[in-house]
Formats: sequence, structure tokens, C-alpha cells
Amino acid sequence: MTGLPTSPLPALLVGFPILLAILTLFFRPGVKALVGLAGCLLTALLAFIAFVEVTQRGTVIHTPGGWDPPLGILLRMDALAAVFIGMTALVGGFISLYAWRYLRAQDPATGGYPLFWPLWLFLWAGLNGLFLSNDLFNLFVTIEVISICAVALAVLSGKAGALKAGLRYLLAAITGSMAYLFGVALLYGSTGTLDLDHLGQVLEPGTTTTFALLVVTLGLLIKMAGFPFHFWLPPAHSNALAPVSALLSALVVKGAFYILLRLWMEVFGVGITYAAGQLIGLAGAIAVIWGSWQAFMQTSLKLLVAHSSVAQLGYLLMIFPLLILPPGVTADSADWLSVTWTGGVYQVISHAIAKASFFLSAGIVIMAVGHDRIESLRDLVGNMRITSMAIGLAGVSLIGLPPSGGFVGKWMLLKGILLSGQWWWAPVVVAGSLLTAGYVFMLLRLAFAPAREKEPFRPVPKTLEVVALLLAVSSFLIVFPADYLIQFLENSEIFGSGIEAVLKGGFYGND
Amino acid sequence: METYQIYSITSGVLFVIGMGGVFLSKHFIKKIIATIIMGSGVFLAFVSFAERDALSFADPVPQALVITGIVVAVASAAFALALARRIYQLTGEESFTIEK
Amino acid sequence: MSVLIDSLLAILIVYLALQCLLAPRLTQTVFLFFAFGLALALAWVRLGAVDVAITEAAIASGFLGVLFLDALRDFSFITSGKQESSDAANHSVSKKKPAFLSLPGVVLVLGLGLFLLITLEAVWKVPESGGLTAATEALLPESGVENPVTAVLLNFRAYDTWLEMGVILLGLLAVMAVGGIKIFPVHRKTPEDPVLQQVILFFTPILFLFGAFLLYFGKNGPGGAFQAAVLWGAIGILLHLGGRPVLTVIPRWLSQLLLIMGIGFFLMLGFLLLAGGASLFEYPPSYAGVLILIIETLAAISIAVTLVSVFVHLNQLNKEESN
Amino acid sequence: METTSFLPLLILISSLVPGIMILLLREEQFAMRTFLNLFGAVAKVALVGWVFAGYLSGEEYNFIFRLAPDLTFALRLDALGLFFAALSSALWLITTLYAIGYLEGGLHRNRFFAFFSLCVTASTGIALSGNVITFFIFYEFLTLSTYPLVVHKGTDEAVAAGRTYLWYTIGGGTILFLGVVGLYAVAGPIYFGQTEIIASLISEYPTQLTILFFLVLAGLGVKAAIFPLHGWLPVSMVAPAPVSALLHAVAVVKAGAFGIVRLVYDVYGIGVAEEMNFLSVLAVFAAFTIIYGSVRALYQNDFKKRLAYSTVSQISYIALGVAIPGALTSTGAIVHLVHQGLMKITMFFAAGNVAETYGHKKISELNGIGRRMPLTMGAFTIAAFGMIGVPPVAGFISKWYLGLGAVEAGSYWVVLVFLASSALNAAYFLPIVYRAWFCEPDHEVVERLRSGRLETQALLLIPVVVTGILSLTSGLFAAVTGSPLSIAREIIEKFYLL
Amino acid sequence: MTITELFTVILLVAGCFFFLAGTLGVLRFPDLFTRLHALTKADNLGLGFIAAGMALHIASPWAAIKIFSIWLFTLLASSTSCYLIARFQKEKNPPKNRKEEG
Repeated sequence: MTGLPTSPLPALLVGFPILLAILTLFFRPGVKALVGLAGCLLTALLAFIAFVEVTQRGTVIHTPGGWDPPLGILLRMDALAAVFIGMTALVGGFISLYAWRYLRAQDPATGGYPLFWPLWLFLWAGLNGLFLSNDLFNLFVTIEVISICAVALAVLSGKAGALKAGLRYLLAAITGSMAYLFGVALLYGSTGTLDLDHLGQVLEPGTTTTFALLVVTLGLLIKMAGFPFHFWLPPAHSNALAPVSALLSALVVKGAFYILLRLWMEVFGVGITYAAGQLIGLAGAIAVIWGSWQAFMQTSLKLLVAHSSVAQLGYLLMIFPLLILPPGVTADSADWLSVTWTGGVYQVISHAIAKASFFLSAGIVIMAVGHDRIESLRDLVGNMRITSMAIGLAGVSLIGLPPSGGFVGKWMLLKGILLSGQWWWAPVVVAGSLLTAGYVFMLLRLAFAPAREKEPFRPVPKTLEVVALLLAVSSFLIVFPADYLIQFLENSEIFGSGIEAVLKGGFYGND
Repeated sequence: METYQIYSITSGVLFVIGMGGVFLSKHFIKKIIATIIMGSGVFLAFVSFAERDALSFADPVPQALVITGIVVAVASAAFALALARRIYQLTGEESFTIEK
Repeated sequence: MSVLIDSLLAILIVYLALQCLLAPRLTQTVFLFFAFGLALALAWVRLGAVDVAITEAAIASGFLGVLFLDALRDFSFITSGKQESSDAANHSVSKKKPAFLSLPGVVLVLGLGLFLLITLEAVWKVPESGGLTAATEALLPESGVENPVTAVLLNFRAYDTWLEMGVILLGLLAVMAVGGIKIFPVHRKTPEDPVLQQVILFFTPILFLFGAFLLYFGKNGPGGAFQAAVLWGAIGILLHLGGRPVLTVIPRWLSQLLLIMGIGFFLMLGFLLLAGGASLFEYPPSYAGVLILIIETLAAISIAVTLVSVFVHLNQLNKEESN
Repeated sequence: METTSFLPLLILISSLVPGIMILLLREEQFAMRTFLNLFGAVAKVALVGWVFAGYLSGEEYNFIFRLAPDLTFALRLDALGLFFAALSSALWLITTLYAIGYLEGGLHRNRFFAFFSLCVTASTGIALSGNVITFFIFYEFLTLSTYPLVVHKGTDEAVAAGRTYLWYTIGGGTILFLGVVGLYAVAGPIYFGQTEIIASLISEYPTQLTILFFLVLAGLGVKAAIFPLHGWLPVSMVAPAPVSALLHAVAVVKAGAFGIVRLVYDVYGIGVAEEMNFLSVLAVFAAFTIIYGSVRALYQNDFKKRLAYSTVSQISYIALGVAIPGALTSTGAIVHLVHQGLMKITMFFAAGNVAETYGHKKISELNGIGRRMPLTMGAFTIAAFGMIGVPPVAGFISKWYLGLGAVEAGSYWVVLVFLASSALNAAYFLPIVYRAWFCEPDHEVVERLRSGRLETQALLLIPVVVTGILSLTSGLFAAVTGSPLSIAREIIEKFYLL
Repeated sequence: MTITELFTVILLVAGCFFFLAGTLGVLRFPDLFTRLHALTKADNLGLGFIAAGMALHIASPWAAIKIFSIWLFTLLASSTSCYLIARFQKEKNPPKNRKEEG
């Protein structure tokens, strides 16, 4: 590729976790967990090294096999990829620690779900691969790796409910992948290339292009549980083991969002229409309201948190209409664009951290009281101070109250909405925040309420509580590097050509 | 009509049949098979585009992609099948009961 | 003439797909699925994609079909009493009141029809040329193999293929996660029917040789690791069904090694190349041919072992409790 | 603007860090907790005093940290902010003392004092914030840190009150959020005092800026308990007395009122606000709230509830003062921030003492209580006279300035409102005073009078006496330099209208 | 038309006839056993004819061997599976008409 520095790090980021994953297969269950945990921590370390590398050297690339695109595959680690990889490492690292202790406590007989470790490492590799990939088909392979791992992890408990939810999830995921791949086939048929950069240059508007982009988007929407396709998410996320729920909510669904963002910013300057953007925004808006309302109505803790994920993903969908100007309109300044997409990315990070903490805390509560009815939270403050703090902080971040990370995310989203002139999304954000506050404070209210009948809280390993709290605190601490991260993303100029195309009116500009 | 177009049209039909099948079929096995049919449509699209400007050979890239894709689809389907069978074993259910 | 054949084949494929989904009995669905796979394989031969045809026939139709067939034991044979009622409930499409006559059904079918039209419009408008044929042809001599598909799979896009091996391994891990069974169940079947035994013994060397042939000549002609792996996997499956579960007699570590050998070697090679300053999977051109052959061989063994294990796990899924 | 000082940050930390540390303490670590509490409170008063002195001698204190592009966390000291900071830090010290006595032997004291500290952190943060977004951050932080205090008792009633409180404040916060983001989208980052930004944009975006003004106003109006957004205030009476004192006098309603002052004077500027007729709308709502609150207070038999409705009414004095343009009304509004705080905190302390010592919560049970608790009820009486506007208590000064200003501005109807309100104030406060001093004590009280000691424990008594005296002296010595009034006048003269 | 072509056509037609017969049998026969019978016997024969026809048509010894081995393998596989299916069915529920005859 043109003059960008190469680095072996992208290859290592994918290869290393897989190497560890296959190594873990050789060990006895107990040792497997240790090796797996060590592997996770090493992977996290590697990811941080990679992040620093990008901050130092800017975008680095790697071409496996040494073949340049379009024939070969390009791995490109730019600021966006680095941020996502860093997020995965941060959240993943904490969850690994939690999982190590949690699984042992849950299932001492078989050594704590030994399959968790190879699957999680594979999942990690898949996520890294997805963030790095610059090739449409390679993206398909990585999302398949992710889907299979995710579903396998989700059914790890082996309970009937989890299996059913898992099958639903898997079928949705396969359908999504196939829809995505159909779009890729059409794009390849039209352009003869799979490389994203190349595609952005040669793609021409037309029925095929528009249809392909829509099918790709549809597939990815199914994968990220966008509104009408959210049906699989709540059962799958709520039936999984706590660390798995955290992984699924915090990281897995974000993979599809990442591709969608990349494609919309880099490739879809031509071909996607204003109406399509509005439609996706509408889906997001409905998801925000519907998901929050559903969360509010739940009586089971994990279902509540899972529905909240549907709503929070809705916010992410709402950035897509803002990326497209109405027909016939051009713009001189891309202020609103950079606010919108960097805000979206920031929202992803803050949601990942907060939601992971939320799920981990829910896992602790369930472990302590033995069931996951919301009532179990009664007098939590009196019994488990650390966990109640974690739930409180994570909840506040989800609502988007200052000074949490969620606040900065919502701030930027709302600003993007107002700057883009599409003010009609603003009430949705407000209503969503209120509903979120509704269910978060419903939980907190119970946590403060005195216990009715004396239900004993079983003691829970301190490690778990501390990890959940650390994550919750992180969801506030990420406010401090917010400026740096956003500048880092903005200055990287990754979407330069895409933004230019949008400013010129995209599809309409070419007519 | 070129040869590739016959098959690319077929691919579109298969894709839609498969997609409809995933949503409309009830039995687990049929849903799984529907995903395979959907996938077949996708692969047929790739391969039909490969054929259109064959030199000494048809475009090998889509062929390679399809081989990869088939294997991936089979792996997912095998997993789905395992889930379906286990669910049947545990609950005796062969399709998703209407649940909210 | 050729248009006629292609059109007939296309219609057959669509018909089989529809029938497969609409068939009232699950058995019919599965057998129609076999037929669908074979028809599709023919289509691929017609499109000049022989490698894909072999893969389709071997993996998608063959292996997967066998898995479905095996699953039928659960769903329609073993619980024959239950199957009656569920059959009636599940397949009302063809009997009683057709589901697509209800209002949501009509909306859905209309929606699908509309979607189909748009899809066809989009597919129809795909330009008549474009692709990477020329690019591949230009670089083929550097790849170390002569079959362009193998070149793309194991050299130009080796990274994809490597990840795909991971997916296969993951498929096994996922199946294991469902059943919660050990890597190789030590379940031994009682020796089966003598006729079956003899036939299996007869087929074993033939399948092995044919697999090796596909593997070796995959460099130059159609064939390669995946196709060979399925044939070798078939040996394992047959032996298992015939009451000789080969994989359970070898030590655990060895079977695990066999499983990960392909992806593991591939990755270690990649890391070695990285350490040497090259890119991941950037083979030195003079050794490319040899390396690809080694990788393919190891991968074929691993995939074969994986497929057998997947089959065995699925096959054993419902025996665990009954035993 | 460029000089960076960590002093404002230090003022926040002086209560933030003790708060977090207390959260980590064990319940029985009484000495440590009390030490942290008092250390934080004293340190804060000292720091504010130091900064105040520095400010008077012309020093500037700024602390700026960028969170995201044009999302800047800025602490900046100006006269108005310092005034409010001084009020909250001083009253916090007194309230802390009172709370230590009040909660002795109670449950969950760690939690209580931790959030108590966080709450004051938030209110000083509001005082010191240098721009709209920082104000908003602390405004929301205040909501969060007061919630656990409101539900502290954990009874169903308290939890229900907490829910009402949250719905109102979170709702208000969200609307405020929308307004703030809108302001940023239209006008870019706005530091307090940069009224020229809005002034230059008002002709270009009149509709947007009008909508935004009322969004922000509605958001602030919730905490300031302006009708019809006042519903949370009477309900959250169930909280312990020090919390009520905090809600009514130091932090929450004051934050709302202070925000309105900031919005009108420092963001939109009085000129724009007047020109666009924003102020008359505000004035109508405030005037209505004054009367409404007083009338509702008349009908309450619950002691604290009556006080609560009185707050609803009194806080709107500030809003009304802001809404009538003119130096006198502005001075009255700002000085009422302090005066109302002093008087209302006295009243709540007194109510708390009565409830704590006797368990009496109804006004009808207060017969003869003055003989039993002369000091407490004495302080209460002073405060009540102040509220009615009897000279020379503090309340008179505020009302005088407000009324004079209204006359000057020609808004005679406002004078009528003040007069009516004063009459109503008298009508609901004087019966309490009468009962306390002149009615025959109930049998039960007499019983206890014989057996028990006079008054209540010192930690509860001292604060009420101190604030009672302060209410009197700040009125009596209003003309002296350094009195709240003199400072308020200085603020107005130096920075606002004239 | 050469004599080889003639033979090819005759063989293919014969093969098709047997396939047709086999298919008819599967459709019309009453139970599994008779259907199996029709399927394996007739189809194997039909395939044999077609294989022979194709071998004649291509007229290369290598191809002939390949085609022959395909036929052989199919023969082996289909007879074995026919046998297995029949045995499975017999164990599950023995044929009725057979009993009546006996």
C-alpha cells in the first residue's frame, strides 16, 4: 500500500490469541483456566502495545502473504481500529479476570467451563481481526468467527433456555452474515475488488450498488440487533453466564457496528440514500424507546440489562442518518460529521465499559441470592456495598449523567443531531435518557429499600466485586482521556475521502 | 442471456427463498437448511460472476471465497444442528414456541 | 442448447430448494437437500468452478447431509409417536389451512416477492465484466502452484484460509460446548453388521487414496485440502459407524495434536516468517510450492479429524443420557 | 482566563475526598468519620475565605480541563459564585455539626455522611463553575448525590419520595441537557459572563434561542421549585431534618435559583432577556408560585410540609427579583439567596429538634413547646418573623429591596404580590409561634417537662441558635461592610446592570 | 450414424428405461421393502447401462476404467445401504405382507 509503514503487530494481534486458544486445548481444565487467563492478559498487553504504536507512528499496515490488494488482504491499524482494539483489551482484560474467578465458583466440578477459554481467545482474535481488516470478505470470515464463538459461549451453561436462545441467535447471525455476503458478492460483481479503499474509489452509483449496500447494512443490522431484528438479543444475553453476557453486550455487537461505520463513512458516500439513513435512524429511535421501555418492564435483572443493550444500540444506529445530507444539499464544513462519528465511537466505548460492569454486577447479585428476580436487589446497599456502588456508577453512565463517559457520548450525539439540523432525533435522546433513568433508579431504589423477608446473601468472592467496581469506575475515568481520544480519531483523517464525498452530497452530487 | 446471468438470477431467487425460509419455516432443521439455501444463493452469485469473463480459467478469487464460505457455512450449520438436537433432547421442542 | 440445459438446471435447483422447505416430512426435506446439493454441484461444473463443485458435493451436500440424516434419528424416527403430531403442527403449509393465506402471511409473502424483484433487478444490472482473473493470472507463476484456486486459497488469500481453519475448529468446539462432552467420547459401539464391515474395509483404502490424489493434484488441477479432508473424514465416519471408533484408540494428546496441527503449523510458519522480517504467510517464492503442500497435507488431516469429531459428537449427543 | 489555579479544585476536593473516604469506612469508625467530616467542612470554609480575600484583592482563579472538543470543564471564580460558595460552605459546616448530633446512633451513617459531602461538593461546584457545561455537570451531580439522602430512611414513604424526587430532577436535568447542548450547538462554548455571544446571535437565531432559553429555564425551574415543577419538594420532606435543611437552604433549590440568576445575567444577559420578553414570562410564573406556595402552606398541618411549601414560595422571590429588571430587585434577589437560606435552615433545624426530642411532627401538637425548648423556638420565631418580613430580621431587607425595585420599575402588581405573600406568610407562621409560646402545653409535654432536661442536646441546639442569630444580625447589620447585603450590592454594582 | 453411436444410444435408452422403471416402483410400490427393491435393482442396472453407453461414447480405456469403477462403487454403496435400511426397518417393525405369505 501507498507508503504507510508496515508493522507485524496486526498479524500478531490476530495470530497470538489463536495460538493461545489452541494451546489451551492441551491442558487439564483447571490449568486451562490459568493458561487462558494468562493468555488473555498477554493479549491485552499486546493490544496496548499496538495502541501505543499507532499513537506514535500513525496508521500501520500489514499484508499477510505479502500480496497487495486487491488480490491480497490488507490489515490496516488506524486510529479507529486502535481505539476499538484498545477498548476490547480493556474490557476484555477485566472480564477475563472476572471470568476466571466466576467460572471456578460456578462450576467447580468440571473445572469451571474449560471451553470458555479457547472460545474467548478465538473471539478476541476474531474481534481484533475484524477491527483490522480492510477486506470485505475477510470481514465476513471474522464476523463468522465472532458469531460462532459468541453463540458457543452463550450456550456454555448447557441449560435449555440458553440453548434455545443460542439457536435463535445463531440463526439470526447466519442470516445476517449471508445477507452481508450477498451484498459483498454484488459489490465484487460490480467492481471486481474487495478492498475497502479500492472499492471506495471505483464504486459507481446504480441500482446494484444501492441494493448491495442496503443488503450489507441489513445483514449487519441483524448482527447488531438493530430494531426489528433485536429479537434474538435479550434471550441470548440474559441466558448466558455473567462474563459471557458482558462480552456479548460490550464487545460482540460492536463488531457489526464497527463494520457499518467503516462502510458508511468510507464506501457508502456513493449509493446510499437519505431515506435509507432516515429509516435506520428511525429503527434506532424505536429501539431506544422500545428497548428502554421493555427494560423498565422486566422483572428479571439480566433481561433488564439485556433490553437496555437493545436501547443503547439504538443510540448507535441514530448516528447513521446524520452522516448523510438531504438530497441536493452540500456543505462546506464537516464539523457535524466529525462530532457525530467520533461521538458514536466514544459512545461505543463508554457503553462497553458500563454495560460490562452492569452485567458483571448482575452476575454477582445472582450468585449471591441465587435467582435473578429484580426483587433480589432489595437491601443490596446494606449487604454488598461494592456491588451496589458498581451498579450505581454503571447505571449513571448508562443514563448519560455527568461526569460519566456516557455523558460525553450523549453530549456529542446530541450535538451532532443539532448541528446536522436533524433536530427531530433530539427528543428521542431525551426520552431515552429519561427511560434509562427510570429503570436504573428502579434498581437503585430497590437497592436502598430494606429487605422484606430475610433472604440471605451468600458470600461472593471479593475479586468479582472489585472487578465489577473497577469497570464501573473506569466508565467515569474515561472522561479524562476523552479529549485525547476524540482528537486522536479526528486527527487521523481516516475518513477523509468519505467525508469529502458526503460534503459534496454523495450520491446526488454525482448526478 | 449469458450463462452467468441464468445462474446469477437463480442466485437471487435462492437467496430470497432461503431468507424467507429462515423466517417462515418452523422446524429447526428447516430453518437451518434455509440458511444453507440462502448461502448457496450467495455462493452461486459469486461463482456466476466469476464465470463471466473467464480467460484460460474462470476468476479464481470468487471460487476460493466460495470454498471458504461453504466451509464456514457448514461449520455454522453443524453447530446449529447440535443446538437443535440438544434442545430437542432436553425439552422435546422441534421449533421455537411463541414466546415473548 | 447450453442455455436450455442451464435454464433447466436452474429451474431444478430452485424447485428443489422450494420443495426442500415446503416438504411435509422432515425425511423428505433432508433427501431433497441432498438432491439440491448435487444439482448445485452440477451448476458449479457448468460455471467452470470444479473446485467448488467438489467442495459442495463433499462438504455441503455430503458431510452436512450426513449430519442431517443422523439428526433424523432424533426428530422423526426415534420419537415416531411424537413426530406425528409435530409433523401436523409444523407442516401445515401443505395441508389444512395454508399459513400464507393469513394476513401476516400475505404481507410477508408480498414483501418477499417485492424483495425478490428488487434483488433480481440488482443482480441483473451487475456489469458484464470485472474481477481479478487477470490479476491472478499475472501473479500465478509466483504462487508456487498451478491451480489458480489453490493459489488464491493458500497463497494470495492464505490469511482467510487460515482463519477458516479456525472456523472449522471452532465448529467442533461449539458442538462440544453444546453437548458438554469430552473431546473424544470413549463410547464404543458393539461390532456392527458383517456386510457393513466388509464394505467399509473395502472403501477405506480407496477413499484414502482418492483423498491423497485430490490433495496432491490440487496444486495443479481441481482439488485440495478441503476436498481431501472430507474424503478422509468419510473414512473416519464410516469406521465409527462400523463400530471401529478409531479416534478413541489413539492417545488424547495425539488426537488433540491432530486437531490443531493444520492451523497450528500454518500459524507457526507465519510467525517464523514474521520473525524473519517477512509478512505473515509470505512464503519465500522458491519454497512456496513445498510449503503449500505441507500445509495442505496437515490441514487436510486436521480437518478430517475435526469433521469426524463433529460427526461423532453429534452422533453421540443423544446417546449420553440413554446409556 | 489563562492563569490556572488549583485552588478552586481544592475547594471541591475538600469535600469530595472526605466523602469518598467516608464511603470506604466501616460503620463503627465514628471518630474517623467525624474527623473527616469536620476537617472537610472547616477546610472548605477556610479555603473559600482565602479565595474570597484573594478575589477582593484582584486575584483571578481559573481551572480549565478539556473533556472533549468544546466540552470544557472550567472552574472560575467571580463575585456571584463566591457569594454562593461562601453560603453553602458556611451552612454546610453548621449542618454537618447538626447532622452529627441528629443521626447519632442511626443507621447507615457512613452512607449518609458520604453523600452529604458529595452533595456539598456539587453545590460548591455549581457555585464555582465557569461555564454552562460545568454548571450542568455539577447540577446533575447534585441530583445524584442527594438521592441517597432523600431515601435515607429506607421506608416505603421515603423510597416513594425518592422516586418522585428523581422523576422531577432527572426530567429537569434531561431538559436542561437538551437546552445546554442546543446552546453549544448554536453559540459554541459559553463562559459565564460572555453575554455578548448571545447578544450577537439573537437576531440571527431568535426562535432557536428563545426555545433554548425556556428549555434551560424549565430545567432549572425544577430544582428552583417553580410552579408547576415544584411537586418534588413537599414530598421529599420525609428525609431527615439535616437533609431537608440541605435541600431547602443550602443546595438543591438554591442551585436552581442560582442557575436562573446565571442564565439571565451571565448567559443571555439582562438586555437580551428583557428585550425578548423572557423576563415577563418568568415574572408571571414566579409571582404565581409565590402566592400558590403560600396558600398551600396554609393548609398543611405537618410541620415540615408547611415549611416546604413556604420554601416553594420563598425561592420564587429570587426568581421574581431576577425577572424584574433593575438594580434594586437584583440586589434583593441575590441577597435573598443568603437570607432565605439562613432563615429556612433555622426553621428546619428547629423542626428537626422538636421532632427528635418529642416525635411531634404535626403543628397541632406544638402547644406550649416554647416553654420546653425556649432557645430552639426562639430561633424559630426570629426566622418566622424574618420570613414574614418584620424588621430588622434578614427577610425584611430582601423584601424591602425587592419591593422598592418593583416600584422603581413600575411593576406595581409585583408589590401587591409581595404584600399578599407577606400576609399569607404571617397567616401560616404566626399560628405556630402562637401555639409554641402562648398555648397551654399538652399533658404529655408537661409530663416530660417535669422529668426531662430542658432543650435538647448541644449538637442540635448550637446550630439552630447560631443560624437564628445570623438571621437576625444579617438583617440588623445589613448596612455594615461584609454583610450579605453589602456584598450583594457590590456584585450588582460591579458586574451587572449599572 | 456409426455403429458405436447406435450402440451408445441403445444403451442409454435402456439405462433410462430402467431408471424410469425404478422411479415408478418407488412411487407406486406399497411399502419400504418393495420400494427399496425397485430402487436398488432397477437403478443399478440403469446406471450400468448408462455407464456402458458413456464408456462406448468416450472410447478411451482410462475413461472406461474410471466409469466402470464409478459404477462399481455405486453398486457397492447402494446395495449396502439398501441392505442396512432394510435390516433397520425389519428390526423396528417387521413387514406385514411377508408374514401373511408365510
